Amino acid sequence: MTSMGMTTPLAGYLLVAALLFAIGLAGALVRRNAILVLIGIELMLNAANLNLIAFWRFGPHPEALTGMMFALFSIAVAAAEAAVGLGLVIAIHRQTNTTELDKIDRMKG
Amino acid sequence: MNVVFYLLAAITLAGGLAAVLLKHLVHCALATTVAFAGLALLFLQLDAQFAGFAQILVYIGAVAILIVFTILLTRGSELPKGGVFSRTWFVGLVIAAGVFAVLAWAVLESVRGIPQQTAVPAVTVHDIGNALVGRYVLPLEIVGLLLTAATIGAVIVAMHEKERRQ
Amino acid sequence: MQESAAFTPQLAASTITGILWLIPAAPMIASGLIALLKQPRRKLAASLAIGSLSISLLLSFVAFCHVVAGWARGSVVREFVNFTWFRYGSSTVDLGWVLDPLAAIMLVMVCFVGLLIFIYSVGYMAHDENFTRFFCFMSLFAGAMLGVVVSNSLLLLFMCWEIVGLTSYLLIGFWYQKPSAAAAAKKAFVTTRVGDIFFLLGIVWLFSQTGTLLFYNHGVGSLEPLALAVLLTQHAGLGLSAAGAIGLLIFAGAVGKSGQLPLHVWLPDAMEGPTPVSALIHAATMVAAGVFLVARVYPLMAAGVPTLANGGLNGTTTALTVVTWVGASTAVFAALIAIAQNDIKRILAYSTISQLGYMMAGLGLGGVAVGIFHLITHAFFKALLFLGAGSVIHGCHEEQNIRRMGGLRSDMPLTFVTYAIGMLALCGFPIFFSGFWSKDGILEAAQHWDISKGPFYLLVFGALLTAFYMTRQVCYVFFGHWRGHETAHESPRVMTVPLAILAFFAIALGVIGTPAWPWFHAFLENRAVKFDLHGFAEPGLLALMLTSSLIVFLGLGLGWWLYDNKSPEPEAPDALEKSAPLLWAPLRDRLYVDEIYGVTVIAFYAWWARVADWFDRRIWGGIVAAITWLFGLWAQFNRFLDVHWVDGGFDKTCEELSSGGGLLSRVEGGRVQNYLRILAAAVVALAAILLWSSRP
Amino acid sequence: MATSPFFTDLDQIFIILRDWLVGFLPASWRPAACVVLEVIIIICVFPGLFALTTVFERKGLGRMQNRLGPNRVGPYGLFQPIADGIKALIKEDIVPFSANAVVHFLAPLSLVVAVFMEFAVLPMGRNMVLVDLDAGLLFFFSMSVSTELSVFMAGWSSRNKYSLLGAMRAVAQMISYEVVLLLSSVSVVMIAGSLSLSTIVAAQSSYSGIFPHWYIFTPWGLAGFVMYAIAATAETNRSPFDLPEGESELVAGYHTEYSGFKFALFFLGEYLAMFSISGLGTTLFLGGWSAPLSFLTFIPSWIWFFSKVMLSIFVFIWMRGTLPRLRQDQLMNFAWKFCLPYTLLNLIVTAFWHFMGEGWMRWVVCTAILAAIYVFMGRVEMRSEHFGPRRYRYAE
Repeated sequence: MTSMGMTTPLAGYLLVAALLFAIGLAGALVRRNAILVLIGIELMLNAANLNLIAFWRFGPHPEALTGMMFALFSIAVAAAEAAVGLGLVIAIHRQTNTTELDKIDRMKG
Repeated sequence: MNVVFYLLAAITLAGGLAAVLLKHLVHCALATTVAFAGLALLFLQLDAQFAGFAQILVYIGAVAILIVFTILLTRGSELPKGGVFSRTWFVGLVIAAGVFAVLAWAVLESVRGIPQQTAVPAVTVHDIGNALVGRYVLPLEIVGLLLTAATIGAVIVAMHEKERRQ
Repeated sequence: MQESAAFTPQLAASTITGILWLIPAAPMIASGLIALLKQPRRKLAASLAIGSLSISLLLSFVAFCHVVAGWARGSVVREFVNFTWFRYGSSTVDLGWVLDPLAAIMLVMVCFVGLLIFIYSVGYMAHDENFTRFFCFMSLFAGAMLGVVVSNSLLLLFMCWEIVGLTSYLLIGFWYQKPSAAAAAKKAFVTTRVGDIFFLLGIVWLFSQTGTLLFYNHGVGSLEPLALAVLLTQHAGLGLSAAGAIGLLIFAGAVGKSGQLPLHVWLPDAMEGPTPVSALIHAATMVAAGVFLVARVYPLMAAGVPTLANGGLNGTTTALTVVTWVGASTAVFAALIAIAQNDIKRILAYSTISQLGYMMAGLGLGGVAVGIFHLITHAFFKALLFLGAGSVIHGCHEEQNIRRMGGLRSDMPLTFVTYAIGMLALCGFPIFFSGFWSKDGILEAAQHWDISKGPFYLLVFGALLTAFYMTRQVCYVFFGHWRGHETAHESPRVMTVPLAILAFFAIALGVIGTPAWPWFHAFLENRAVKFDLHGFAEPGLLALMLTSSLIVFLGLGLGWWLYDNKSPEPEAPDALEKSAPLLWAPLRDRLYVDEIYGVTVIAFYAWWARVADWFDRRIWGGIVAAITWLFGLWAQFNRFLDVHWVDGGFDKTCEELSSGGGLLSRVEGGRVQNYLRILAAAVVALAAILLWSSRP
Repeated sequence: MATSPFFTDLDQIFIILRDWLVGFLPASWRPAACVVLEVIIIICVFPGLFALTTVFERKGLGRMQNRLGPNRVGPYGLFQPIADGIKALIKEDIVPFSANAVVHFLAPLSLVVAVFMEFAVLPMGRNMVLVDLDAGLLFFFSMSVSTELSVFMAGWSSRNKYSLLGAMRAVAQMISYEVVLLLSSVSVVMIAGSLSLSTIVAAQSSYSGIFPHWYIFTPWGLAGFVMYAIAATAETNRSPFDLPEGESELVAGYHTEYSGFKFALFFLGEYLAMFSISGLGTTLFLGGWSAPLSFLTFIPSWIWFFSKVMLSIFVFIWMRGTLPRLRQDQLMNFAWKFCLPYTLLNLIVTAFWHFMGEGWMRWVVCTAILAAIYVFMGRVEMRSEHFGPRRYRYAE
């Protein structure tokens, strides 16, 4: 285990973030409900935030606050994304009476 | 690396997994909340107080509520008939696993260059405030604009169109 | 104080001069605001217009008092504010505004008369659906006119001048649904444009010679000695100096705007507009702009002749001689036509032309003060007459033909009294009316003119005619018995009150210009004034006054003798027609000026248009057709190539592409998650490649 | 200020007691023990206060409604809460058949936990704060928003339309007023320059003459406090904003299906939220633990803090006894169309205050602006008020 680099805390956080990202992606890719896809995307964004914070904490210049700021802005953007995304889901539900992505395939080539 | 970290990581990942796997949408949303809370605690563990509290405020206070509202407004709290996973779920799973594999590989490959444990950064909320309205003031303004636009956009998208009057 | 005391020009601009721009700006801003209003916001529109003009009037009064105070202290008030509009190369184009006696008097007159007419319009236009538009235009007009008055730059003056022209066009054609109004508007616009072209030429010439268009600018303005001296050294031929030639070009602009002889044709037609417009624009202010312009550039015209102590000139210039003759002949010409007209407003229009002729002649003969004094008095009594005419028309249910009126004396007593006052002022009824004094000033100047006695006789004859046609009109309208269809009624208070005020001024204004107390002349020419009955004792003056009074009485008597209470039926021939049919016909047909223009200028243009048309069709059209044919041939050839060569290959390619696209479109299944999967897989692949290749 | 050692000791009596108690333990355990002790104290004191308040409220309401209120258990009915508590504990715990048992169980628990967390950053007296966080205010708010989810969980898991409707109402209302609450607090943060609550109290604990420098005694502070008080009332679902549990429409809102101890937990959570939000308001605007007049500083700081909180609680009760309930659309309109713009403008006024410097000028300007905005907005709102049928555009 030590040879795998788990001695550095940063690697641990990065791996957790990677796993969370993969879980979020899996959610976005395998669930049928649009809301769940959005939840998956939120998880992915959060994983990215974890990365940013971890890099900030263990980076060479934490006092520059770059990673922290990135994470804060990312949180704000994620909030905006959630609002618009969920608004779209509601609008789509009103149009098609479903939130299942398999059934919403009117825009095809 | 200590017990607290493992515990928090486990909570977060369990929350995430539950969010993806549970059948009931509301349960998924609540599980997501658990993941969010776990992440916030991880942030605290990383000495990022401000980010951690902001995470709770925004994700648990706003995003989670938004999600459950949406679930209720789209009648998502009723169980779907044809299963919760899409027909080709296997493909998605493989791709997600691939993503994790690549990411983990990247992390483990570069593990030698990763910095070791460092001292706790002495960053106060005051510093963050100064940075926000100093060096990062432009992004801050842009995010403000973005949030305004997103709010208006979300309201307009979700709003009922008025009945056309003749 | 000595009359020849050296006046020190006061240069420092005072506060009122600093804000002088507000006077034209206020109505203009109001106009802009009114333009934004909806149609039903009548009250707001009217109050905006009237309020803004009241502000202007107030400021004008302050400016006037400032000038009078300065004059009383013995200094020439000529304050100006100049600024650079833009510069190109080393030249600058400056604009600015000026406050001097001329501008001050004009400001007060324009604002005052304008305000009364605005108030009157509220009543007159009450039933018009485009009430707000009307006030928008009127305000714009007032602002532009005030701009003309205050501007210290020929360029700024020209801009305002053109806005004035534009509003005149808009207001004449206000009832554009009437074809005659639309035609009159076009006619007015085109005719004045003829004069404006000369005006513009004059401006350009002046700029090229002096490098500035400012009137006054600390000694280097174009009307100041330095520039005049330069201009005098240039000779333009025909015995004219450059100053005189430029002055004449500018005068051509004034001819257009003031309806002087060759270009007068638009003014009678302009009576198609609403009556307040006729009163404001075509009697009191706009047409006076031409006279004002000549007065403003008077130094140009008079350049080279030494000024006498009393403000007159020692001798005259060619330019002023031209002005005099044009004015005098216009005065008689228009008065002749006015005799045989039947439209109440048309008579007044010709009368206006005639009086403008008097003003021009006054300027040419006796200088600024003589002409401008007549301008001011005329503005009041002509506005009064027009508004009275408007009241009559209003009361007679939009009837304009004087043959169909009659007996209104008892139906509209207030209108009658005020109208009679205006008429007497216009005729120059002795002693009590302002017209007498201002007209007498002109006649006196004509009598003393060295060059010729012709203008004097013309002007005296014109005075006779004036008295005659006004008597005819009043007899037809107010005496005799009613010949119209519906009974007339008196106009509302909002219309009659301005009439009364104007009537008061039509009488009272004479006081400031009598020979005994020539306040007005002294004010304009920066002399001291004192009350002195010896003013009447000047040689020949009393005789002249007597003569002109006799002339007036003769005209009045002649008119009364011919028309008095007879009130003939509308279709019956006129009294004068019966006695002198040969004289009547050409007068009725306005001395055929329009017809002459029709067979000369307009016919020429029509012919030229036909020639151009023929050229277009035959020559250019032929060339174009030939080119078209050539291209058509080339296109045929190309088409052949296209169809048989290019298309074949293209079709094949397209088929291949579309079948390939069909395959690819399966991927584009409309399922978001499929896209996401492809995206993620691609990212994974790319990241893997990147990592693999960057391995140490 | 020279006060006698007795009063100083009285002021710090809890600190001294804690240190004495912890002194029995080995040095390495002491910090952890301190925290545990303080947590225990908080967990004991506030429920005790809650018990006291319930009887206080019932008796107070009784007097306002011209009746006696509880007076059977113990002297003056003072033991009524004990009786209530025993009843709640021994009652059968009913879970509806179709309810979502886990969530149903977790809801009251998470609510109470989140509310208790809020007390961690409140300075209840000089040096009396559990954790003096640098971002204390942020922590407080992040905890208080977490309760919204608990409310939703309770309402949704009960499988009862009244519960669900009540929960949705509650969440919508809490989110709306949360914004106002936060923004009105931000003006204090702008002036104090810190998110740490003890710094904010310290900034208010000086005096000019005998008068304190509380933020409520400034134009923006008064406006902010009024907004804060309104938002706090709504945030705690108290009358006149108690629509989520409006018994005439929704039986009892989101805790309709709760009984026994779980219901007691909800009840507790609600009152604790009231305490905490009053405590925060006290800290932000009323000078926290500082004395209202300079010569009263000898009275221990914690007495001041708790008396201010209890005063706020009394005002809550008073309002409940006085004001009628609002309608849902009025409630939301009021939050978004009046409170939110007004607090936003208050922020600008606060900035004016900050940048205008000392002097009477800023008093005049800020007061004038705020009053003008208040009058103007009030008029505009009143004008556009149509008492027609309700319309729902966002949710059906």
